[in-house]
Amino acid sequence: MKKPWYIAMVAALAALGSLAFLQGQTVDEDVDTSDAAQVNIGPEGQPIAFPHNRHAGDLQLDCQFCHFSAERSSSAGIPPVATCMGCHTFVAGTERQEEVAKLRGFWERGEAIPWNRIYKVSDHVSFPHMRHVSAGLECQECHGPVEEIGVIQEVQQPLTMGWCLNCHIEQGATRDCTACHY
Amino acid sequence: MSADRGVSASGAREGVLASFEYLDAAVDAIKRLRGEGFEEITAFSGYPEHHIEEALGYRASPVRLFTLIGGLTGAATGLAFTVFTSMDWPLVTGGKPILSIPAYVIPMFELTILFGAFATVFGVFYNIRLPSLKGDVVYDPKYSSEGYGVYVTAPANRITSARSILEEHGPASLQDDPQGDSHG
Amino acid sequence: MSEGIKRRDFLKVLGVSGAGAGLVGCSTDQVEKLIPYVTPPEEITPGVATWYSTVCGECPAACGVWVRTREGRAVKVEGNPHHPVSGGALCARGHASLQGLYNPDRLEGPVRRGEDGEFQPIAWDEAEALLSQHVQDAGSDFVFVTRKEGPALAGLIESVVESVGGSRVEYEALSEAPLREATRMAFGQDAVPTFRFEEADLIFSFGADFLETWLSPVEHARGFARSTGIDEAHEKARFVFLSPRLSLTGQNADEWVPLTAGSEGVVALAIAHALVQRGADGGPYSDLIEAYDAQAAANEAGIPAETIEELADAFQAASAPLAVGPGVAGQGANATATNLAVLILNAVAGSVGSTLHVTRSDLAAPATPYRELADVISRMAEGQVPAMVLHNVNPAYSLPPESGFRQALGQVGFSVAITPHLDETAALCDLVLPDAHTLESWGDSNPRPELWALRQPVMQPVPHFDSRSAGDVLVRLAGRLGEDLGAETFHDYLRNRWSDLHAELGSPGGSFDAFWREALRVGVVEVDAAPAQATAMQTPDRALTFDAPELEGDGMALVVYPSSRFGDGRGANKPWLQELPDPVTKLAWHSWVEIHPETAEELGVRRGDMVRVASPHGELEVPVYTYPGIRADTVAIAMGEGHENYGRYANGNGVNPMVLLPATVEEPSGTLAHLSVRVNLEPTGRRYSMASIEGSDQQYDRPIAPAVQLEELREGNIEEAGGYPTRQELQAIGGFVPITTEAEPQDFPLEGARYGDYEDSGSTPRWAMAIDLDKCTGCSACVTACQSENNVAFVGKDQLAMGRALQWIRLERYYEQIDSSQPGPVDIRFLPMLCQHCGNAPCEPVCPVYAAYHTPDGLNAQVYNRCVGTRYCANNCPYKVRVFNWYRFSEVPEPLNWQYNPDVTVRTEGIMEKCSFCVQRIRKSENQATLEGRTIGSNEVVPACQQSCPAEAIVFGNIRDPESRVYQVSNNDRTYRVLDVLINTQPAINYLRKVTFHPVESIHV
Amino acid sequence: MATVTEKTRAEQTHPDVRSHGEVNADIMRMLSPPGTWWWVLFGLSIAGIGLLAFSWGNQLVRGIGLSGLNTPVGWGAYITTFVFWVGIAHSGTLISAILFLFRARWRQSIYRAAEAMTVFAVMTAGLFPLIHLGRAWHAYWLFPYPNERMLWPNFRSPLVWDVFAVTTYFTVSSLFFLMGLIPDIAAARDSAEKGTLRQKFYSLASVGWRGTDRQWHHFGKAYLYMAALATPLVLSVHSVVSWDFAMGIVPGWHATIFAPYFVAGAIFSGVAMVITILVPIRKVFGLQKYLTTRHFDAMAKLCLVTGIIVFYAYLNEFFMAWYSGEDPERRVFWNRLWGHYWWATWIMLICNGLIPVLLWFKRVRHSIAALFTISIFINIGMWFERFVIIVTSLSHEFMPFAWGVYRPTITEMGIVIGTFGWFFFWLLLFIRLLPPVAISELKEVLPPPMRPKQKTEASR
Repeated sequence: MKKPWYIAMVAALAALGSLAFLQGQTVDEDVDTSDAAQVNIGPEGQPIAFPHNRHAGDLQLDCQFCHFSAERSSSAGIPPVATCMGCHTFVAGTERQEEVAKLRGFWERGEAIPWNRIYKVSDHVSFPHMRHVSAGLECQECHGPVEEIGVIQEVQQPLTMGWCLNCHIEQGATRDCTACHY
Repeated sequence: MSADRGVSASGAREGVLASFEYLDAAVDAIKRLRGEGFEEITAFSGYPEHHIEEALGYRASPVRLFTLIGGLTGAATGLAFTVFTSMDWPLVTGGKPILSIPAYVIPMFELTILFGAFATVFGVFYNIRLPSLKGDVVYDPKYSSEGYGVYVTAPANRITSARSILEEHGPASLQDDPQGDSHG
Repeated sequence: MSEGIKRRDFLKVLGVSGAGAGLVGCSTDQVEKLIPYVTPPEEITPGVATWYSTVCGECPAACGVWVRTREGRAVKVEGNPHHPVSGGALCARGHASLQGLYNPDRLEGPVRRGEDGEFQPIAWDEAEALLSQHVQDAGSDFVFVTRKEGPALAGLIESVVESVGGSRVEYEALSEAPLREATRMAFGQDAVPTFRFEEADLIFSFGADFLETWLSPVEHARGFARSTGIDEAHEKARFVFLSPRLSLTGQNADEWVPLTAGSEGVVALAIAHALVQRGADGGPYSDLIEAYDAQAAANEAGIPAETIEELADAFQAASAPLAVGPGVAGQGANATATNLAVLILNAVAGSVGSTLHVTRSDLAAPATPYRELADVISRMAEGQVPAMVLHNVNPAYSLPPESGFRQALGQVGFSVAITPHLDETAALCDLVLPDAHTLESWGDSNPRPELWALRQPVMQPVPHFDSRSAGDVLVRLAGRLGEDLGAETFHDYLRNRWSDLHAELGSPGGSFDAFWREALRVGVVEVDAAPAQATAMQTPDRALTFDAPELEGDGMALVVYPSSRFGDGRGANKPWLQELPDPVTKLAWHSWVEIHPETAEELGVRRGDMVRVASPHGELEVPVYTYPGIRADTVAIAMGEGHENYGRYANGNGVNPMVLLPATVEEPSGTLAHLSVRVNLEPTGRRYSMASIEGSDQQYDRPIAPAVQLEELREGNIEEAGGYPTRQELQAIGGFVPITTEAEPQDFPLEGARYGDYEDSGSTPRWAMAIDLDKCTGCSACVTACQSENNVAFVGKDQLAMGRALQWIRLERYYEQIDSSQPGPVDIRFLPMLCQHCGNAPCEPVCPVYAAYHTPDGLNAQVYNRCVGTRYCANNCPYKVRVFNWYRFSEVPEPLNWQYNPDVTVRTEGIMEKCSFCVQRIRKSENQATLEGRTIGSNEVVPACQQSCPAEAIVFGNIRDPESRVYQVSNNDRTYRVLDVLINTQPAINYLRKVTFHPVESIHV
Repeated sequence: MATVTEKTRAEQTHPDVRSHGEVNADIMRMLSPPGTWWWVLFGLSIAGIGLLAFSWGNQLVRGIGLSGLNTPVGWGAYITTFVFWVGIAHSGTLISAILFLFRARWRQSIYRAAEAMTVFAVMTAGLFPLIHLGRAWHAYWLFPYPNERMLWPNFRSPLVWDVFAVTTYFTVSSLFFLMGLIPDIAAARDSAEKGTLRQKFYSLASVGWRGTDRQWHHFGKAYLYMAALATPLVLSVHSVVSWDFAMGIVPGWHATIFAPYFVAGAIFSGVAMVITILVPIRKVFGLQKYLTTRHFDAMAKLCLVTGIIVFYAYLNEFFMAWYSGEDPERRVFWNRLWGHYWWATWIMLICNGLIPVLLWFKRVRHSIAALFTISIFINIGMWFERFVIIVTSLSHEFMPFAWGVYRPTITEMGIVIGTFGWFFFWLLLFIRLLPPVAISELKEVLPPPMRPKQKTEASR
């Protein structure tokens, strides 16, 4: 007789279920993504258009040459202006020399460079860089192919808990909550 | 009862709807009709009248199967779910085992009831073919307040005898239905 | 998680020198700034703490401390283990110095009183010019009032003052002058003796609060705990407290002799007399002693004469007795005499040279007592003081109004205050120069002849405040006055002085630069201790009256005692100290008057009733705290509260008892007599909602804080003596059988739970703690240490009164025996109650979202960001150690938030929190261990409470390791676990019973 | 078939109801446009909802600290009222399901209202777990849904049991309620005049019900199975709620008696609330024919029985506390009687223990006014029972030093009172839009119309 209505009923239930699941797959709002994936500053966002691809890519500079504390501290470290000047006192840069000029300006004014922070996990998460570096993890695993990107303006990875967990499970690292949350 | 039950004769079908004021009249009429071999009968009443059900000779309703299966599904789901989530990310609380089965009995129980109830509702609607807003069913609004209706369909050649049987029991009113396929 | 202060805000301030400072606390929706250094300070690694050694400036004891800084900000103060005074520990006030550094009420720049009488901002140079001008003009009439400072700064002040021929007054509200004077009279040494509590086996304190405020509390607490704490040989020193009121120190006594206020001297002499009768040598004081027989003294003190005889017997029997006191609270009109009497008692008992040492003192000139300030005040009042500087002193608050200081200050031509923040005195001055905080400035200290320490800035000055250290100001002032100090800055001046010292000491450690660097690194320089001298007594050079002073007025004797939290009141604007429940009364954020319950009954008042306290000199209204630890004829009020103009956290809290006191000068020491009036109490009929954390002071025979008598302990039958029989339950078959529990704290988790991450948890550490209640003095330093380490917010008076205190440690205090009517044993049990990290934690299974669970290494974890705030865990916690963020308490005014520990999440509203066993320190050590390719050591992690405990009562470590200290300490007859026998929670904290000398009535649960 | 014999009026539950048609007429009259009193009550309940919205909104913005809760007492007025409403919710399903299984003839005319009350009471109770949360916006974390963080709720926690029990209870009792409504909605549809909005609404809601034999047959069976499912459910729900407390180790909570004790209490308060609500309805709509004294008599007896069980449980608790010999346990109960909250305890004992004793007397049971008054006392008493259990126990736990006192605040009172507005809002809508008395089931207990005697020989 009139079957369609309850077929529709079952279909609706199925739809609801899958909806719930899909919702689950997406990032929850309580994961503080305002600090993570969402950060996207404009093209002129960084005070100096620092080309990672030039330094890390072409020049093959080691990441930790500038991010000096990654292997011994929970924070990777932002290079002091002095580090930049180490080279740029002599190197005026090939193209876009005006950016190097900016750098020197900061140096002469004795001013710190107000970089915009791109990579950041929520405040209730503590991420020890050194543990991951010493575990032999490549920087690119989390930071993406930095050596190919010019001015870093948005994160390459979700930086969400599930994303961290997947790696921890694959690597057999701890799943204990207080490894990151305390 | 429903048209798909009993032997349905070939040819055009007609129907008769009789309204009775009194319960026993309606019941007797139904018995007579069935005695005469009229199987396609629909009775209307404003409340569940077991005399009519007896007269129509109902047997157990299949709804109970829906309930049973629903309940069992619920219990299984409850157990599987609680166990799976506990193993998925094992965390010790209060020095208790990862699998604290006694605690899981409660979600199991609640899901049993929940699924059982849903299945029952689904079952009843399925069995009575509702919801249906089909307007062409022979029906008289007054049945929901008082009186009883007996609607019988038969091949054109036998419909007159059905009408006479109904008349014998003194219906309050009698009306013909040329379609004869209007069983609810 | 926290909308307020985000941990990573600290990164933003990396280059405080640069633009970073302004960016702290910018909300999250903005793109966050990363501010690198322009040139990197070599010792700083972002994310890694840097430690600086310096000297605590919160009280004259001058403890050596280490300050932990992160990205250039001081976040934690800890005792410097190399420093003999602090010995690695620190008191609550020391911890709270950070809130002085980051206090939002600090002056933002120099201000001058304008025509309209309001303060107007003024440029530094202008201000300094103004200062030097007036000093110049004032010439010999110039007065410089300062508190007790380190040698260098004191010397600098001296030379500045001398350069114009002015006079310098050093004023400390809490003065040890009487002790000093008595020592001079008795031993001919202008010195403060050192007391070796550690070596004593019998301690008499005549009201000296040596665990709270008296001289050097942290040092004393350590020595006291070491001697009175039971040792392996089951030996422990005995402590008798003779005073009308039980202070926190008194609450730690084994016996209490509640004598009348002021009669300490005669009792001390009577005991000495009894000793002489027993054959001791009275020395030059024999005749004096003769005059004081037990009966007379007993009558005066209101105690039985036998008591004095018994005390004398005990003192004689003791191998290393020690008598100390009186404290500031006991400083009456006979303060010097009383001190002298106690010194005589020590001398007669032969303690001098063993437990009490009188050594040549190289201390900077002694704090001149009130007498000289009084002279200055009279000169001020007569308008003979054209210019004066008040440096970090607050006489307008800490002197009785009768001293007339406020009015006199008005008569001063030009008054200058050098202070970090406005206070009652500065508010009356014409010019206020914001001094740098002690953690921002250079200096030195010489607490003992053989001990030198350097004070160095631990961070750039807090950028919110345009302050200059008094030293720098004075160096420049000297320059303007034409004085050549051979130094541009105080730092240079200090170096010069120290190079002289270095030469004087015979150039230890080679070059001066090396010596200097080493001094900065270690934080202390110890030179060969001068030999203890002059243990022989001299005849007194003047007659003294030892009898109890006649107290002015009628009614009950008023004891005004220094607060263990605020000292003389300088700590009052620090929320941590306001929030810290007073160790004795467990009240916070306000004042109270302590009266005996019987007295209260006579007056018809209950705890919390407002009463009017009236003395011949003034009156005030204050709520009643009924306290069994005070004589019925005595009432007591603490100093420190009742500020009018000291900042948002101090103003309007409580009362200042000084208004009740006359400005009496005690002779011969010339200090201010605190014990001098009687007061009348009169109910006002009003109630006051007291901010107390105390629910009940009784244990109701529950297995909470048991004790054992020494004899019983020695005989090994601990169960009978206040122990608990093993629990039994009635079973269908077999009748009563013992309840089976896993006995050992290392048994975690249960077999059934060994799955997943817990599979190998038999081998991982189980972090556990041991707390020796026989050592704990209840000083509450751990509470503030924890608050500072773990970003525990403060909630304020109203919230605390509602029962919403957030501290992770609650120092419970239970009365077992306490009787003020006659001398006898006193038994008060202290119990630091923090999360017990139970193996069978009741809080964990009830959490619907796994926010509370057990980690494989045995921690009871609380995942803040998962918590939804059902509060079920707190309800189900039998120890009631879980606290809840009812509001966004963590949002504090700038720059208080600079103190937040970057390693710990700042909690926002609606979240449960509790002691985490300093998990951040555990993880840090694990990370370090992993980098070094080793496993974490069993004693490697030191939580904030253990680190801070002056009594060394707390031990933390991995209890699965039999080599660990926590295992060895816990492996003791006295070990028990709170409530465990009742509810089988299997806590990870093992307490060690208190040991008493008197019988403990058995507790059956 | 054997002729249906006439009954004497005395034996009938509804002696004054003459014919089936009369029933429809009377009940449909209730659905006619409301009078002023209804608008007054409706306005009041709207105001209540406003109060609720304001207080709760304020609390959401400023923080849960607006409540009077503190460290020893983490649960207070909110959880008290939660348990109160869940308890109220129990009589409905009890009357509709359990009495249905017991074939109690007096349930027919009251069960519809009771069931509606159940649904609305659960809707009200369901608010409180949200209200009392520190971070209400994260409440959905208690539900097991697959999420990016791979986290699941803790099924060992009684609160998760609660989530399951209460949501299940709400769903099932709503289904039960709506299912039972279908034939009556059909009746309403048939009586409403064509083309009106009401008629459209009813014909939609009646999903095409015709009252055919087949429909009645399956419907009756399904109804039976639903009742069979709902019966253990109703007993389980309040047991689970009681385990929120009994699973805790708090002295005064940790008792094996709690489940039956709470279930009895729930039915006790629920029936009382049914009386409280039915008395005015009966008066206003003149339903004396359908709600006879024998109905109220039966409900009063139910109250009496459950009341006795509850009072026994009180005494039993005190005895066990003494018998346990545990000081914490003993002191909690001593404190209940003589401590800071003595007044609450005595209100509870008097309202729930003493006053119901009057129900022993037939004269009281047959006096509607007396029943109404008593039922209100019982409602008050039962609220205080939960208050006493929760607050006095928490305020006097194991650590004497941590004992504390809790005082409800304006915000809490506002929310508690506001939820009554919320509850009556739905109830008032219900009695205006849907048949508040079960027409079809009522007819089951009426004598069916039979042919006058002389015609009966037709059936041989």
